Amino acid sequence: MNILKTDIRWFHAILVLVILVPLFRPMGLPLTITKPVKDAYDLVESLPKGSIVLHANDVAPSNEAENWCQLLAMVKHNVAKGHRIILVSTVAEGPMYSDRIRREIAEPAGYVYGKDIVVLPYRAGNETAVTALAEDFQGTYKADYYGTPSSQLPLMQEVKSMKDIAMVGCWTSGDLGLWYIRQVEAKYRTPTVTGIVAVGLTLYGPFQASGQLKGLLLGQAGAAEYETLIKSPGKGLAAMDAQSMGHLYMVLLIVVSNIFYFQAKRQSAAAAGKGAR
Amino acid sequence: MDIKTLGTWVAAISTLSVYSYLYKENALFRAVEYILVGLTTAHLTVMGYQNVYDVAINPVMTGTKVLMIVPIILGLLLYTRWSKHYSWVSRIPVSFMLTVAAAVTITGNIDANFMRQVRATMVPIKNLDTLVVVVGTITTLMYFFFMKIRGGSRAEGNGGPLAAVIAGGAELGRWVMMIAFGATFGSGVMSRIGLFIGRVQFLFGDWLKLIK
Amino acid sequence: MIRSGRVSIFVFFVLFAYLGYMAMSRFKKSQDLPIRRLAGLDAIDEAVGRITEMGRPAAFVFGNGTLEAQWFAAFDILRYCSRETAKYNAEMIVCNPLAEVQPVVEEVVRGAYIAEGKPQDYNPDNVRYLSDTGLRAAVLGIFGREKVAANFMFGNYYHESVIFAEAGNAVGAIQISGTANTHQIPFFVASCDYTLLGEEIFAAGTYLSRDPAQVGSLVAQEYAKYFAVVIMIIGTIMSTMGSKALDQILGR
Amino acid sequence: MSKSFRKEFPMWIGLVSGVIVIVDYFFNISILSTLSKEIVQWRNIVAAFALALGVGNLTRIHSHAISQKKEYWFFSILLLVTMYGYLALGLITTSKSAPYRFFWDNMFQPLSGTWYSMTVFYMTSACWRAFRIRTPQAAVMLGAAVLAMLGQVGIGQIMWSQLPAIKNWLQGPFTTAGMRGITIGASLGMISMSFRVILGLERSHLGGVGE
Repeated sequence: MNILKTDIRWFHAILVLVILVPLFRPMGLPLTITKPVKDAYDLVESLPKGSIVLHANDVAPSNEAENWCQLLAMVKHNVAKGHRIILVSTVAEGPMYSDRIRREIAEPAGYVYGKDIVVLPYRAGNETAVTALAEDFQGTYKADYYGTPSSQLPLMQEVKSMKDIAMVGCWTSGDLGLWYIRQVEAKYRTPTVTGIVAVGLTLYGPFQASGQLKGLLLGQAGAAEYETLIKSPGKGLAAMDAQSMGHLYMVLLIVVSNIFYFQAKRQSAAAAGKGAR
Repeated sequence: MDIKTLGTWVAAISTLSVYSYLYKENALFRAVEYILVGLTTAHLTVMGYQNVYDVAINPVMTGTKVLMIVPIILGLLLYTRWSKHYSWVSRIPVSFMLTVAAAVTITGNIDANFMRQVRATMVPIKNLDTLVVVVGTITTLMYFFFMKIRGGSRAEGNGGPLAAVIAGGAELGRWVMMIAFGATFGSGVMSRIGLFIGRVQFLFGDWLKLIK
Repeated sequence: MIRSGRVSIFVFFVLFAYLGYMAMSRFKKSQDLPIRRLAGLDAIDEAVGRITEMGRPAAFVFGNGTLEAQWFAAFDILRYCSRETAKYNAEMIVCNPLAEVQPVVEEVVRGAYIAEGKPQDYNPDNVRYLSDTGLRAAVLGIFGREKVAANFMFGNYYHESVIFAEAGNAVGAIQISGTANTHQIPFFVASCDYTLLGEEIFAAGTYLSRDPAQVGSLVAQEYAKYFAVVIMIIGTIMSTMGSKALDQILGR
Repeated sequence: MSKSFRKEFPMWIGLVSGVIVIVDYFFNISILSTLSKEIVQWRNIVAAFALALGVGNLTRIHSHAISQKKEYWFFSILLLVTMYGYLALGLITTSKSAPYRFFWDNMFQPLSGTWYSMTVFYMTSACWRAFRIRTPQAAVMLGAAVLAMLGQVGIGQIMWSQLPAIKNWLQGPFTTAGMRGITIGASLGMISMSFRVILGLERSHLGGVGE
């Protein structure tokens, strides 16, 4: 039997088990809080009650598993500290997630729509959309996501420029954070934090190192660390043991397949040697 | 059954149909595949229409920005594609879309991905890390020298000292890239497992209520 | 007048264009192609040979990202693949996630059939618009049902790279890929038979077409890379010695 | 109209708009700046019109499939019904209505999320199949992948406390260097490719027949 030709579906089935078991029976593996996450936490912690926080919410189904729990963790922290929240998006799906934040977190905590939280509609144009809102916030959003004119929303009236924003959070799998660094942080010095998917480290690491980003949440691990800091365990923390086991499984697959590969190669080399004699 | 429960069931069945492909391509999967293509196309079109309405049609109708008639006309010209005689007219908007995308690519790349990257590499060499960055970047770039000077030196041994340096650099660059690829592959695993955990949490939490 | 911070880029851009123009006119005279062969391109011919032999179709799948230069490079490669498949009467299914380039994709494939003198063989049903999210599902479905024997993946790739590459492998397709998105290259390198890395996808079009304008700009790119290497070496030496002068000049 | 006009005119429209955007990038001329902003926005609007071409393409392919009773023609009916049904729903009730949201929340969103999550299975098969030590370079890639994977999760920290540091080192300087080298090269390819498109030297999209 050649194990290298095993039906790949067996490995898929094992993977499901490897992920499922720790979700049912958490093992409590250690979690180190990384500095960029602590920095983000400290920033939110330092803002006074009533500060206006702008969340650029580019959560979509593709990055939901990673960015959504990050954003939730930080919004919970904002709500606990009494910060007022404005949500904007440059992806079409974003406002639908922002709407969930209003319904599921803000309003149950006693937030009043229009006064403490505002959900703004999606704006196309990527970086140009960010430039536009940075240059003329009220002009860019004449109405909110639900069609209410901004003039009727007290919170919108307070934001004259990006200087009125105490902090920007960018939640994305792509370049969104870079646009805010270039268009908002660089021009108005608004403290900016970013939550990105795990593969995004290469993209954002340099900006975190240079101080242009005040904090960085990386993948589910970033969310889990933040949840630990705010002492509100959520989906991010629940996932960490499963992450460990999944990683271990993949490493084992690589190692084991190579052991069998070399064994097979030695055998065929030996067989060829015999044939030559 | 209330609407929320119905929704969860629809979502759960859709999720499982997709995973069924991992076992075998089957009728349930096929149904979901075709539905998804239809649904996405419709969704994009609805969103596109609303965007066009807000940004162009409405301002033209109310007279606040009559200039927006230009993209509307260009957009409508696209549909001449469906006519036999006038289909060449659709090349006007197509050419417009492509060249503007090209121009935006240039402005987006020339500074951020070329000049700034070059400048970011000019760091003082203080430790091993900075040495790796500088040497690694330069040698990786050497891997992308396409002119024959490089091939000449290695294959035929007739390239002279410059070609030998470039060939050596390119070889080193390949090693650096391989480390980068491995590390990136590794960090990708976390995202991918994360996505799957998200679905598992939905199936066993929101749907079956077996995990909290 | 000139925006601050963009003086040096402007000078670079003008020089870049000028060098490209010079190289283009030189190539028009000499017809001597100065670039090395890329391994992945021979594989395209090999793959088309294989699908013809096996009587199974090929698939050409674009990446899911927005319209930018990688798409144009993919169009060039698509044109070559279409001409090859047209030449050998093979079938190729083109999977496109982006509506705004659908007319272009159709023109490229149709043009390839006309160029091969077989306009009657062009089947518009094989050039399929599948929408961005729909693409993933539909490509897996097409792989599974049509049992594609070759799979070409080029362009602005994201997440989907590893799905398509491994699913293509599962149905036994020979796979050739290329993208400049650094976060996806590793998955292609691991899973595909041949991968064009980064700039190679742009060079591929040049090699395939031997078009003077393309050769010219490739030569200009080559000079720009020499420039970058030299600048980086000098700049690093200067900054190690404590001078930021070069960095400041380039930042003008 | 003459054949060359049909070819040249679209090219000139493209050339002029492309040049405006580029000149505006380098020079601060207020009229160009306004125009360039408009052009970029116009492009997005034109692109939105193109979505209907996608609808047209799908309609043609699937009505063929249905009328010719091709294999799987039944699924083509499903596709067309879904597409036109959802389109009508969205255009009549807008995307904010409850019925529209129901399908978006419970079909589009989970389906799309599930698609992304499929990657993990294909990663598994890539790990099993693709990472073979055939060459020394493949060994290096494999080693980096394994260290990076173990270094980013709790279990790796238990196995060896230095793993996170090694992971950071691999994902730091090495990844920066390798990816930056590729980015610099690729950006040049992108610039010259785009430049050719603007100048009309790259024109397969303008009805070029591969001449």
